[in-house]
Amino acid sequence: MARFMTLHDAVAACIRDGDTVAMEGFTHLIPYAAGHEVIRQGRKGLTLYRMTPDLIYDQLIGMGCADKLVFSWGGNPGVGSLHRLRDAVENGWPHRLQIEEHSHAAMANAYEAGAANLPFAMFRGYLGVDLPKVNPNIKRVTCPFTGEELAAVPAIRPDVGVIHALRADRDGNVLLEGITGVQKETVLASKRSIVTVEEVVDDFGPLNRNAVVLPSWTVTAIAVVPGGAHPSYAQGYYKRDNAFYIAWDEIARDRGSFLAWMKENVLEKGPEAFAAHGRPSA
Amino acid sequence: MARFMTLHDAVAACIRDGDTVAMEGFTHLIPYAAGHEVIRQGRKGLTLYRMTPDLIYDQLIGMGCADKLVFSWGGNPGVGSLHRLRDAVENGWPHRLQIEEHSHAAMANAYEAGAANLPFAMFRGYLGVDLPKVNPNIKRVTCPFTGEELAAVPAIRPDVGVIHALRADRDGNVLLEGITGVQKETVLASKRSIVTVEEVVDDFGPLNRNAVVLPSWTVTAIAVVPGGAHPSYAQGYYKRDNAFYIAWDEIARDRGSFLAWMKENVLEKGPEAFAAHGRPSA
Amino acid sequence: MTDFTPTEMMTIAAARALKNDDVCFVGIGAPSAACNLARLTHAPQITLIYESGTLQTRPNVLPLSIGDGELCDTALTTVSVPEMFRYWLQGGRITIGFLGGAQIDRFANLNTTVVGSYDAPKVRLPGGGGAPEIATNCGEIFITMAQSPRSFVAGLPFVTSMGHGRTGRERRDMGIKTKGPTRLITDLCVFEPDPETKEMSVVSIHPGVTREKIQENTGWPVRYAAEVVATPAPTAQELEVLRDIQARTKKAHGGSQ
Amino acid sequence: MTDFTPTEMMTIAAARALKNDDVCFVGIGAPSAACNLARLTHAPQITLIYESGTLQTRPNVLPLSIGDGELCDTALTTVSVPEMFRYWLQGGRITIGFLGGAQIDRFANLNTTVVGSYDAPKVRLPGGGGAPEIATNCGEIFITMAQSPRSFVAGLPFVTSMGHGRTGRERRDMGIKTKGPTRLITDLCVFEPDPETKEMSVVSIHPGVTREKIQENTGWPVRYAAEVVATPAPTAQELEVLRDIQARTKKAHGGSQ
Repeated sequence: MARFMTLHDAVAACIRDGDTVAMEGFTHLIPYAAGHEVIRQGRKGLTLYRMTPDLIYDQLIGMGCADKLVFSWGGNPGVGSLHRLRDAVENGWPHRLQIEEHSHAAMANAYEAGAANLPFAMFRGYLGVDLPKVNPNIKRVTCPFTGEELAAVPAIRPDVGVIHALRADRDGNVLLEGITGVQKETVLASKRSIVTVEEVVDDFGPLNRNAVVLPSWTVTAIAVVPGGAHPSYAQGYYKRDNAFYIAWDEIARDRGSFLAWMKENVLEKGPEAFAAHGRPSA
Repeated sequence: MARFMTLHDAVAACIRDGDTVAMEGFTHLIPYAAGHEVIRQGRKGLTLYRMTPDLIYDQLIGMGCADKLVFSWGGNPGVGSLHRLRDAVENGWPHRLQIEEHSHAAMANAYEAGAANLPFAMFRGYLGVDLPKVNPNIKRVTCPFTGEELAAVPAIRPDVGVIHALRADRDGNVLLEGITGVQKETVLASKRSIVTVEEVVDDFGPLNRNAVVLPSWTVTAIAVVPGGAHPSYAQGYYKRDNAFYIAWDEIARDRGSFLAWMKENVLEKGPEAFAAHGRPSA
Repeated sequence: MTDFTPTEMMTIAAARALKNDDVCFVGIGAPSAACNLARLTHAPQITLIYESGTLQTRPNVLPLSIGDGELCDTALTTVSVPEMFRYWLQGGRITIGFLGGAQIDRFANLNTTVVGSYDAPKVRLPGGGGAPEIATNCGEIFITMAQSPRSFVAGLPFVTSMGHGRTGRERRDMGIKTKGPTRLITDLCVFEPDPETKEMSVVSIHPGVTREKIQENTGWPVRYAAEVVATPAPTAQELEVLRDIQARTKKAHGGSQ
Repeated sequence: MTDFTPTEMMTIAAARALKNDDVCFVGIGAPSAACNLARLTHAPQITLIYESGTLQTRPNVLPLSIGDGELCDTALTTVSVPEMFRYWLQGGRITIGFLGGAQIDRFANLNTTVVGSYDAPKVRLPGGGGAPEIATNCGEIFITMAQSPRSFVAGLPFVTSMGHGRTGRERRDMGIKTKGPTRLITDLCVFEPDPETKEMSVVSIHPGVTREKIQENTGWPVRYAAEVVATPAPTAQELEVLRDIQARTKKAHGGSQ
C-alpha cells in the first residue's frame, strides 16, 4: 500500500545515487517538484529515462545529477533547444553525459513491455534510419509464423518511477485524467514509485472517459504537492505556463544565469514554493 | 466513416461464407442479435474466434454455421457445458468442427497484437502445459537481449469483428463502458466491423473512468438493436439474464429441443424481438 | 459448531488461507466464494481481481460468471482484458491465484481440457481460460476442489495448468520463480506440497473426516505431513456470513428480468 | 491577394493538400498550423491526431507543444501514448503523417538528430520523437519546411526518418507498403517525388518565386516535373482564418498565468 510522506522523505526513501529513474509526464503532469527535490538532495550518477527530457531534465543534467540519459526527443517544445542538455552532450559540462537515443515508438513500447514484465518490446519501426547504427540496444526479432523482422528494444524497468497525478484518495489510490502519456506504465514498470498529487480527496467523484486509476498497492510513496507539475500543467487545476517555457530558453542558454536561477528557485526553496502555481483556493 | 444500417443489411454487407469472424464481449455486451442474424442468413464455413464461446457460439455451431472454432474457454459460465459445442467436438454433429485452442492470455495478447498490426503476440505463458503439443500455432520466440524464451501466437486479424456497444452518437462514434473485454481490439484488428448499439444519442454525456470510444472511422456498420446483447447484459440498460443461462443447459442438451428453440426464437424472429429485453422506455 | 456441510467447510478453510494484504486473482465458483468470504470476515481489505478486468472489486453477491455487472459496479476500476493479462497478471502484481479444476494429480497439476484423447475426447471440458498463465505468473497458487476418485487422479490425461509438474521438479528446471500450488483445500482436508518432493501432502484434516475417507477419495496413495493437525470447525460467524452471501446470490441469480 | 508572407503561403499550400476524410498524424509547428487551417477552411471533418494521445482534436488555438491541454479538451477521446503508437499509428489507421525537420535531402529523408558526427556533434538537435515510425506507418507523408541551403542539403549527416531512402529504392527493397513522402511543401514551391526515381521534383511554384530563388535555397540541383504549375495565391479567406488562429494562439501562449 502507498504511504503518504513529505516529498523530502519520499525522495530520500526511494531514490539512491546511481539509480535508474524515470520521471514521466507527456507535456501534461510533469513531476517538476520531485525533480527539484532530487536536485536539492544532491543525487549523483543517475541514469535518467524520459521520452521528452523537457526542462525538468535540462535542470537535472545541468546540476550534474545524471550520468546517462535515455530519451527520444530532447527539445523545449515549441521553443527550441534544451541548452543544458546540449552543453552536456556537445561540451561535457558539467560532465560528460552518456546518451541512449530512441524513437517515441520505441520508448512507449519499452515502457509498455516493462509494465507487462516482458524482457523486450517489439514493434514495426526503425526502418531505413541511422539510429540502429549508433544504439546497440536496437535489435531485430523474427516472427516465428511469418518470418517478418520487427524492431526490438529492451523493456524499461527503472529502479524508481516518478510521476505527478491529479488526486489521491485516502486509501492511496491515484487518479490521472487527460493526457496520461506513459505514466501508468512508468509506475507499473518500476521497482519503487513516487507520485506527487495536487490534493487528497475522500472520493474521486465523476471521472472522465480516459481516467486512469493506479491502485494504492502499486505505488510506494505519495506526496501532496499542489502546483507540483508547474511549469507543465494539471488538467482542471492550472494551465501550462507557456511563457515560462519561452523564458527558459534565455535562462538556460548561459551557464551562469542557469546556476543563478537554480540557486534562487530550487536550492533555496522547498516543495511548498510550487503552491503558488496550483489551483487558487476557493 | 461508419454507416448506420439495419442489422440485416449490415450482416449481408460485411459477412460472407467462409469468413473469419470474431464476435466478442466478455460476459458483458455479447452481440447475440448479430449472431442470430448470421444464423438467419445461413452463413456457412465460418471460422469463429472468441475467447469464451458462450451460448452465442453454441447456437452458431449447433446451426452448422462454423467449420472451425478458435477459443480459450468453452463453457456456460457458472452453469456447465456448452452442449452444442461438445456435440460437435465429441460426435461431429451437425458436422465435424475443427478447433484451435488457446489460453485467455494467448487470445487477449493475440487480439492486442492484431489491433497493433503486429504479426504475432508474445507473452510469458504456456509453461509446463500440454496445449502446445496439440496446437501448432503455439511457438516460442527468444529475447534478443536476455536470451529468455517467451510464448508466441499469431495475431488475430479477422475478416469481420462484431461487437455490441452501449451507444453511438450521430457521427457514428461508438461508446463502451464497464467491462470492455477485448472489444476495442476486435474492431481495430478486423478488416470490417459491425457494431450493434442500444441507442443513438446526440452526445455521450458524462462518462465513466474506463469508457472506451471507437471513432466512427474505425467502424464499418452500426445497427441499432435495443436489447441486442440479451441474455448477456448492457451496463446501465439491463442485467444479465442468469436464469436464461441456467435454462439453456436443458434447451441445448438435446438436439431436438435445441432445434425447436432456434426455430421459434431465431429463425422465425427478427432483431426487433430483442427490444423486449432492452431498457424499459421511460 | 457441527451443523455444516463438507462444501461449507471447504469454502471456509479456503477463506482462512487468505490474508488482508493479499492481491488475489479469483477463479469462478468455489474460489470466488472463498475469496469473498475472506473479504467479509477476517480480510476486509483483501484485493480481489477477476480476469474480466475488474480491479479491487467488492461484490455484494457472488458472480455467476467472471464478468457480472456486480463486479464492475463495485470495483475500484475496470481495465481491458489484454491489460489485465499483460500489466496485472503477467506484470507480477498478483500474490495469490485461486484456481479450481475438473481433475488434479499429486503434484497439483490441473486438467480442465479433456478426458480421453485430445483429438477424440470422451468428455470435452471447457478448457484452460486464464489458468495456464495464472498458474505460473502469480506469486503462489491456492486450489480448492471437492475430492473424489474421478477428480483426484493418479495420472492426468491432459495438463491444462502446471502445478509442480509431472515429476515435481519442472518449475525449478524451467527457472520459474513463482511458488506454484502452496495449498490445496478440499472438502475433506488441506494439502501442502512436501518441501522436498513437492508432492501434495495432507497437513490438516477437517472435523469428522478419517484418513480412510481421504484415501477412498484420492486416486493415489495419500501422503501425510510429519505433523497433521485438525482443521478447526467453522465458527458461527463464518457460517452465517457464508450462508448470507449464498442466499443473496441465489436470490439475485434466480429470476430472469 | 498579394499581401502575404512566404511562411503564410507555405502553410496555406500545405493546408490545401489535406482532404476532409484524411486521418492526419500532426507534428508540432508548421504541420500543426497547416492541419488546423485545413480544418477551419475546406476540410471541417478532417481527423487530427497528435502523438500525445489526443484523437480527433479540434483546438481553438494552436498548441505550443504536442500535449497542450487544449488538444485534450477538444478531442473525441484521449488514449495513452503506448496505445497511440501501437493501435493507431502502427495499427495503420493514419492516412497522412505530417512532418517537419531541420534538414532534408533530395529523397525527402529527414534529419532532426545531429549536425556533425553523432558522438561529437557540432549541433545536437532534438532527435526523432515520433518521426521514424510516422514515416513508415502512415499511408503517405507530407512534409512542410522553409527552404534554405542549410536545411535543403545534398547529403544528410544522419537519417532520422526515412523518406525514399538514400537511393530512392529503399522502401521498395524493404517491402514497405506505405507511400512515404508524396508532397513537400516549402515557402517557395511544392515538390512531389518523381514516379520513377522518387527524387523530389518541383510541381508548383508559389507566386513571385523564381526558379533561381528555389535553386539558391536548395543544396542539390533542383529537378522539375514535366509540368510545373503556379501555386494559386492565398485567398482572402485563407489568410484571414490563418491570421485569426495565429492571433488567438499568440494571445493564449503569451502570458504566464
